[in-house]
Amino acid sequence: MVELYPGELEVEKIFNRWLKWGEDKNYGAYITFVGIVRAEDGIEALSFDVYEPILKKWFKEWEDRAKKERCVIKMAHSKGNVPIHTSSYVAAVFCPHRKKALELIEKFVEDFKANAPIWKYDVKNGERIYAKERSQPIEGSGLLALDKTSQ
Amino acid sequence: MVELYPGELEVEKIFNRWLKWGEDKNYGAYITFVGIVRAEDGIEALSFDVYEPILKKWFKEWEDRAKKERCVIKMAHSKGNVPIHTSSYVAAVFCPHRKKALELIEKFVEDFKANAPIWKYDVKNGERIYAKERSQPIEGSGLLALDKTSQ
Amino acid sequence: MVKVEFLGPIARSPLYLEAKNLKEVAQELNKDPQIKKWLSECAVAVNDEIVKSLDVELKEGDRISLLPPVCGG
Amino acid sequence: MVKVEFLGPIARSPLYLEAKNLKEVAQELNKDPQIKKWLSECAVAVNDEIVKSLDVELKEGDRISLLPPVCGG
Repeated sequence: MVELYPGELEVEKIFNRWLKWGEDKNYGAYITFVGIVRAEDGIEALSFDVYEPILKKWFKEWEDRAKKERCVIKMAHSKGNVPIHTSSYVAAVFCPHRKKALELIEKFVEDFKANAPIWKYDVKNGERIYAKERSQPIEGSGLLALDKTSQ
Repeated sequence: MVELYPGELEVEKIFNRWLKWGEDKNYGAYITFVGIVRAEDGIEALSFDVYEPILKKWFKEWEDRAKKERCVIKMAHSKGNVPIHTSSYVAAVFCPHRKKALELIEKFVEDFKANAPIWKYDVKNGERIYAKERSQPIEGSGLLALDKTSQ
Repeated sequence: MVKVEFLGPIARSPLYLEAKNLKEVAQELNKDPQIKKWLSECAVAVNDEIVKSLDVELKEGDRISLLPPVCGG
Repeated sequence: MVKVEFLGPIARSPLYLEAKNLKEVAQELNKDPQIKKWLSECAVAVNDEIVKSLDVELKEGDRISLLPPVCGG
């Protein structure tokens, strides 16, 4: 399940809850990735829009993929404003063994960046500015552009 | 610094302490790897011997390597017996950005497995049995074997 | 009638169009310069499924979503 | 006199030898079948530095450690 929260994440609580969840399930490796908002370019926060229906489908595919490897994937993400030096994203994998866990967390986080329907904005003086230059077109983008040569 | 503890690790405390340590240092990614003792082959625990002087030198090299990438590495490990379903190992990286963090945690954990001077034993009926078949010779092993062809 | 939704930073209210397939939607959207400039970078979903071909027949009430470049985390 | 230590699962007390270099230590250790069987899999440290060549001169009080296959985590 994708966990979505307004504002910054309570990383400790999420980490501990997931750790406890995995405790008796005989996983040998538990990896967490925490994304923290960096102070850059004078921003006071980042802000996020999330499109939940497609996010949930995208995540379900990853859950199924993980299950085939006898692994489990979890993620939590913020909606709205997240101040600098706080966290907007936690992803986790549980696997029987380390190699698969290391492989899975990397692939998952990279695909998350490329394809999860979440939009990022810099917040400066209370204004939200779309972080276009740091954003990636989702795989298959451009379908409706008929006049492709002029783009 | 390498943190060594007798028995199983208090993973939550370690995770939270490191999280707090990193809070104002403007890292964008914090990854932790937790190694949990699996119930396998009827063991009741694993047990570990650690040779600290060489472990510390090995870790210092990784600290220096991380520093060149503007990252920080941390690790905690158990000495002695660690019951099944509890944790014996936590490793962490802090990096400005995710890609370097994902790369570093994988390389670090793999090199840890291959070269950190720690020996693992299965504990069955209170007896310690060296986990030889799961162990790896450290890089450069065999130096003192003069009669190499017969090995 | 189908509904076209613009997600994330594309500051547009939904459009309602008569269209039998995605190609007709494309033709319609290309007429609006403010929308057109996003199209080369947008992924497309029909009823919340990302589609990768224009050969998609539409029926009454279908919902088309445009997803501009993403950056979660 | 140099000291040879056996780490981890090699259940042996330290040995004290007269040796001017690592080759002489190797020759000495190869004489003991119980030690010899570990040698092909052991890394070697001199004063807690892993060494990768037998061309290491030793001096009075040096400490040689044998590190059998490892498995942390």
